Amino acid sequence: MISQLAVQGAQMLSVLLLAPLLIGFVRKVKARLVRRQGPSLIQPYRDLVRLMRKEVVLADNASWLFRVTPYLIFAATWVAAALVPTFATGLEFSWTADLIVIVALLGSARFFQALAGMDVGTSFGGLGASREVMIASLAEPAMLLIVFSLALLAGATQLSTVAAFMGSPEVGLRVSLGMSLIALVMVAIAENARIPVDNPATHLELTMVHEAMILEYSGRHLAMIELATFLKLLLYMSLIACVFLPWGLDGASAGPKALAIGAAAYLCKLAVLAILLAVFETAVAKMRVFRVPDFLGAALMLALLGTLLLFVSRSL
Amino acid sequence: MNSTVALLLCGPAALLATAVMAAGASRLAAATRLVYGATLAISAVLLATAASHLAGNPGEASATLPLGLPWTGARFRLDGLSAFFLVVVNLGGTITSLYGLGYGRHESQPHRVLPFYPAFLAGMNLVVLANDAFSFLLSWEFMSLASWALVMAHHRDEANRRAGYIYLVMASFGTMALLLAFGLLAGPAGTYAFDAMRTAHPDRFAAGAVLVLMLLGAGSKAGLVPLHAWLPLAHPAAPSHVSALMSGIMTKVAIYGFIRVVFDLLGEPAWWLGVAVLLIGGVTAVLGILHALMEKDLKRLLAYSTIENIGVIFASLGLALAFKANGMPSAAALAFTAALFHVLNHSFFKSLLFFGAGAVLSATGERDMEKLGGLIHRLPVTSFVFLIGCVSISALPPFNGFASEWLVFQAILRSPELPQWGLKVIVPAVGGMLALSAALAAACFVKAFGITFLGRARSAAVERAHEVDRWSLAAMVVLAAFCLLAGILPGLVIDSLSTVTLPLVGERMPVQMAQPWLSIVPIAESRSSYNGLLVFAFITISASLAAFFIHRFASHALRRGIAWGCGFPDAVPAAQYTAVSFAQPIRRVFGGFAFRSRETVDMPAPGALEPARLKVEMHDVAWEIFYQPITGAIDFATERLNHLQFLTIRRYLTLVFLYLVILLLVLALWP
Amino acid sequence: MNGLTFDIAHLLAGSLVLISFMMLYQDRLFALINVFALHAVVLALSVAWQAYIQDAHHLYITAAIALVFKAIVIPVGLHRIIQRLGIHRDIETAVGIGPTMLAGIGLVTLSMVLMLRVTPEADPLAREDLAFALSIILLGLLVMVTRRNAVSQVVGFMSLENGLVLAATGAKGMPLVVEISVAFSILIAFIVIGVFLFRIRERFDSVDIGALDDYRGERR
Amino acid sequence: MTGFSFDAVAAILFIPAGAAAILAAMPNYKMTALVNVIASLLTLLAALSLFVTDRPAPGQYLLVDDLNIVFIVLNTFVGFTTSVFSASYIAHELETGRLTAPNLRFYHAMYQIMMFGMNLAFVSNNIGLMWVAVELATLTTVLMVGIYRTHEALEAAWKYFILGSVGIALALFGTILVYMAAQPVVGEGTNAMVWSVLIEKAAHFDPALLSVAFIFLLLGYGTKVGLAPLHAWLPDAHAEGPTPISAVLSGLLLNVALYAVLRFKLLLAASPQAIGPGPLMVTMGLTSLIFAAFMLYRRRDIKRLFAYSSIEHMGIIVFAFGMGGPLANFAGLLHMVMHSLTKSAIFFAVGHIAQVKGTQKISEIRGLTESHPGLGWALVIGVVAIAGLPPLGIFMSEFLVVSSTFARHPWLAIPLVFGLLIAFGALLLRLTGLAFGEPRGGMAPVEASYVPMYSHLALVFAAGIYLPAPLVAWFQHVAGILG
Repeated sequence: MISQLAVQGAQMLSVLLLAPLLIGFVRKVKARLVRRQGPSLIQPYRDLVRLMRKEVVLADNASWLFRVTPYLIFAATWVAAALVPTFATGLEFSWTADLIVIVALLGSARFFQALAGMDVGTSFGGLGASREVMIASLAEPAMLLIVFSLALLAGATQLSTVAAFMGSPEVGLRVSLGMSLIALVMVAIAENARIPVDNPATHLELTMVHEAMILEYSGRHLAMIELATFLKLLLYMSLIACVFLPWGLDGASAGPKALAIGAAAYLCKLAVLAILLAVFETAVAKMRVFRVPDFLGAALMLALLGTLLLFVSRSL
Repeated sequence: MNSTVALLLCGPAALLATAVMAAGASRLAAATRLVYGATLAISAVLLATAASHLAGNPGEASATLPLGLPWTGARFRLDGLSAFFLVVVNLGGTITSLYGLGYGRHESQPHRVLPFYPAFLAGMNLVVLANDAFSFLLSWEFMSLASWALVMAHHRDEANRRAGYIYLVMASFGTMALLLAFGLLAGPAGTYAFDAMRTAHPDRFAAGAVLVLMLLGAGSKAGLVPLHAWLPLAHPAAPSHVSALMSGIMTKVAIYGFIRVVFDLLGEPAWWLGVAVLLIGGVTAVLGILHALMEKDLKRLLAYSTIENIGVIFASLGLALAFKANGMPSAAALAFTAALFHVLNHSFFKSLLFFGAGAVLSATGERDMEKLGGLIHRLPVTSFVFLIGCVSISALPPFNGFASEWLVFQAILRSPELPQWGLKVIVPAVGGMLALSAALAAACFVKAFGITFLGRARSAAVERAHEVDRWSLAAMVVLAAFCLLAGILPGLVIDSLSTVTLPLVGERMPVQMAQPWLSIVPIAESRSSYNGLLVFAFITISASLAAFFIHRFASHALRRGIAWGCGFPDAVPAAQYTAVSFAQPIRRVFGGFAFRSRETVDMPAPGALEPARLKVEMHDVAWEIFYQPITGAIDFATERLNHLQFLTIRRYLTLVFLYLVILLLVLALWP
Repeated sequence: MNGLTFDIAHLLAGSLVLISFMMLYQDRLFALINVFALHAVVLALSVAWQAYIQDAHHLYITAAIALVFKAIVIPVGLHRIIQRLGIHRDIETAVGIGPTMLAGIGLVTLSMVLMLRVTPEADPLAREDLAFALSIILLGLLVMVTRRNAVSQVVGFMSLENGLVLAATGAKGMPLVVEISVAFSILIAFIVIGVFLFRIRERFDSVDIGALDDYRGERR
Repeated sequence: MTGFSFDAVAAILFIPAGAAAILAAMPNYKMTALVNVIASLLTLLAALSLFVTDRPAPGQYLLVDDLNIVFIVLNTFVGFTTSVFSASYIAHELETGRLTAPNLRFYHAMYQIMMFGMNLAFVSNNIGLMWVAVELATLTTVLMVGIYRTHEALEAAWKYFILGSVGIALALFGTILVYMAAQPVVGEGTNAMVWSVLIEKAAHFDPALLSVAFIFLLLGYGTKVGLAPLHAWLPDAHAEGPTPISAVLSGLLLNVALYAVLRFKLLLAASPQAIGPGPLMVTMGLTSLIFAAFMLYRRRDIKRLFAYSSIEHMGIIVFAFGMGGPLANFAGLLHMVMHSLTKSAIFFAVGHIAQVKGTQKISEIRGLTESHPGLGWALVIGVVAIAGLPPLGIFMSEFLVVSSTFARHPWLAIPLVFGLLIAFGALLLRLTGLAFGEPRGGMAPVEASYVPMYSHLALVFAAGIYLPAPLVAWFQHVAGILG
């Protein structure tokens, strides 16, 4: 019991600490890929600390909602991230929320972010919010359909069970799984506002989505939101990792050795995924905002196809 | 005659008495307070009775009055289902009356609202209690009639008159469909008592016909696409608290009618009946919420979102039917419980949202979101509870909307065990539709709240606005509390629903309140589980932790300044995103097939001074496909036949003569 | 009954049908009225004959009524009206004579077919009479339908009544009630028609219903 | 001891006849109106006494049985309320000078003669006598329709008269044919016309003759029932006559003709080889229903609108009786009673409306619930009732007709429901215009009393909620008679 709580706590802290590092790593790799030195790995930590120290400049029109939102976003994302098995499955609190809940938690984070974007009443906030909800309205169903197909396969929406099942030998190579993987990756890219859907580095009004929503934020609020976005990326990577690369995962009740192995495996997976992401982002160009629906529509179709295939194949 | 039923029947009687009294005294100053006070008390009593029956013994009690259809009598019956819906109805009634105590004072035409409001409540109560076809239809149509009168309350407005007209015509269309359905169930002998119908099982064809007729009848009242056309017109036309009743409660009464006939009277369904309900439900959900997204009138937006929720409920009812038909009672129980749970939740947050809209309306006199904005500064409490309503209806944890939708998804995940291929293919597709509609709902209510309450004021009306009276606030706060409670303690609701599901689908969901930490586990913990309470706790704890740490260890300095906006000079409020522009990206994506929408931009030549114009053309497809042809046909027929009014006497004689000759010929050729 | 009486009754009834046909192809008002007078006379004869062979003396009254009112009073009255209204040289058939005659023939056959389905047990005389009466009624209606002019419609209507009288008298031992009611209805009919003609005379410049037709219920 | 024995039937007949004679002689119109009311009231009481006094045995001319008591009581009741309404209405007409005192004498005398005719038609046991009575009633109404002497009124009366007298002729021929059919079996003389005798022996009548007879009777009396396509006189007669007469026409005269049709339907039903009356009546009923439903849409005159709705409802009733069977017949009877009460109430309301607004044009009447709440809401209730919405009486009958029909012959229920919906749409459309919106037209208050109107509506409402057991039993018995 105690040990499990400890593991749970360790997990919560570790995701919190790892998230900036992951971002730093991605940025570093991207910089190297274009032959630049790039900022140091721990630059994101520095940024966060700096932002926290700064005072907050609040627009005259900003309401209480605007000031509460950053903490809500952070909390929702953190809770979600804490429930995804990273280096061990079967965490103490994993049963409080299954995959659907995790998706929904991210959804509520987005909900409030969009509202905050509209609160100050500048045109950019609205622009960002409306684009964000458009993207979400396609990404969320796709994500849910992916959840469906996983759940149908593993017979559960409980992440630990799913992970355990995917680790077990009985799951062979399946077309539908491939489809779900591709769809999941596409959704992850969209959700984390990465190229080609959005560009986290841009401040060009016409193209930005996520940045437009948080345009009015500054100081500690901005820090919270940034941290939340870092966590989100980590969350999706660990999700892909624990579902599609479930090796080295073990129950939280297992001994410290197993856990150590799990942690090591986890770090490797993260590194691999981060490198892949960086390579992908440097390889492709950002697409026009109204190409995004097609991109996500494809994801949606893939996910649906995967689910249908499963339904049909299970009956054979 | 059972005492509980007797008590429950006294309620509507008292309500009707109130209505009569109100008709007499409606012009008195104190009338408003008297009437709403009376309805509040009566509904509260009814609520208590029904709730205790639901919580206590799940037994059935019935009573027969020597009224209505002579040789059948007016039969009434109280069982789990009707008790549950009585709770829904009277909870709505109680809180709406509470709201009305304050809101009713702003009413310009009290004598056109007060008499019909209690009658409307009485009608809904009686529908739920009725136990024979005649009293059912009588109460059903009485309910429509009362609500029609309420829609016509502000009759000087042409739009309202049109709304009322379309509403009542559709309502009587629905009644006719129900009438035919009951005709089939009753058989030539005319056994109109539900007890008799229960025992007599119609053949497959008749069962199919009944289901279709019920979809037409109950569906037209509940607002299934394409029978929804009246709903977004009529619901907003009524005074806001009545809109809340119509949207939040009356649609549920329609669902009750559907359940009563299809699950209770019809006996064992065929699986393809479920398919029809599923598909219609899914389509309704998606189209309803898309329409809502395009709306810029706050109350119409809410009305359309009602259509979406009705779609969700029907989809999960269809799922329950399919499971029931395939002898999977546990799965059926899951789907059925999900549907009922959503019924309850929707009655909470939709009433809450309409109350909020009413508050905005009475504070600013505006329903058009394009003229609102920044109300969060003027109406702090209203905006807070409205926000809770938005979060709940957007199915976000830890609020109640999510809990029920989560159950629906869990039910969908049971579908691979279904034997039929049709269902195998359709169910996940419908699941996708529901997921889509859920996401769109979130978008829709970001828009609803963001445009109305956030940003800067778009009209002078907003500056003058100030917080509404305490009665209204109390009603809204109570509902918000319910939304949260039902969200974090779903197990409580699910367990109390077991007495409803057991007799209808022959199984109940496992007991939830026994679960550790009050989490809900529909099938097995290894499979799926959700704990609203803990999620709520985690979020609050971690949020406050973060806030605490930062304010403790980092800066908490704060400076007010003008908005940054990428360095643009402070623009006029008109430069903000409007409701229409907010919906534009989604319209680009879905409008093509949902509304056959087309955008035309005429850009003046460079240097020309006239403004560029963006014209958006959208079609209400359902209206154009189903309604316009009918009206056109009627128009044509009347035009043609009308000539018969203008014949000469000789021609009329010719008609008589020809008719005589024809009849004689028939006779001559008679074998 | 012996053949002769039967034949005479038959002859009279048949000639009534014939005269109805004559009415069909009259297109002058005066001629039409004269033919109707003839119709009435023959009717009177046949009724009288019926009275004789059934020795039902009350039928003589009916015969007298027919003779006096229909053969004399009404034709004269109609002549008056026509002269006063100055519509005596109207050509006023709505449908061509030819088609009308064809229709008439069709109607007579129809009534024959109908009545011959009646079981032969029924009194043959009654059967034949009924067949003729039915055809006279239908022909009367046909006149009303094919004429535009109020007067000729009245005439058509009365020839229809003649058919009724024929039927009634043909029915053996039909109580007096009926004859009286027939006469009474004709009387009422005539009075009211007269009243109306006069009113109409005051209102419009002719009895021609065409003038009435400018108003048809609701003005468009 | 041989004391005075009260003969209700005689009273029903002689009170109106006597009153007519008196009224014809009375100069003062106020008195005449009063006498008219009193006479009608006495007739009503006499009719009610039929329940308590023992019925006379069916004679050669008169008959009282369960079937016609329904009609008699309804007839005298509506006759009474209408006379009350007419008193105030006529007074107003006199003020506005549309009618003169001599007109009124004539009017009231005619009113009583008409009541006499209708009562006679109901109690007559002799098909010849019934025919005479129906025609008497018809001709009196013809004269009353023409009473305003206006262009339109004379038009309507003329049309009514011509079509009516053709109907008369057809009905008479039908009657003769029935006699011819009966004569070989029953023997010559009056007996062959006594209904109660005929119905016993009908099985042996010549079916072919009976069939032809029924066709003529159906058309002859059907003209007065106002079944399409024989209806042409009805809308104009309703629209142009004095409103009390419109009320009586819709509420009563149509029932008289319907009653005649029913009697002969029974006769025909008793003879197996003859054509079934059911299909004919069902067809005519549906035709009238759907035709009238469509005609409702383009009406501009408020009285003509409700006249067409009478055609529609007669269609429903004839349909119900054509369907036959206990449920449908019960529904038919109930519907007939409810329609008489509701429609006359509506015409009372329309009369007041036309007088305060000074027009019958629908387009010129708006927002009645605002300008004249009492009147406006009465109209709303009336139209809601006539459109077949609960909790009013017609809903019950429509409920029974539709559901039982659908259970027995689904394909007949579809057109029925179709017609009902079309009619509903039209009525509600007009109602929305009349009762709601910005008030338009005269604002003067109504000085006449609403009592007749609201008493009818109250009855209709009560019947919609609760039918007393004896009434039900009795209706069921009658429905049984109707087979």
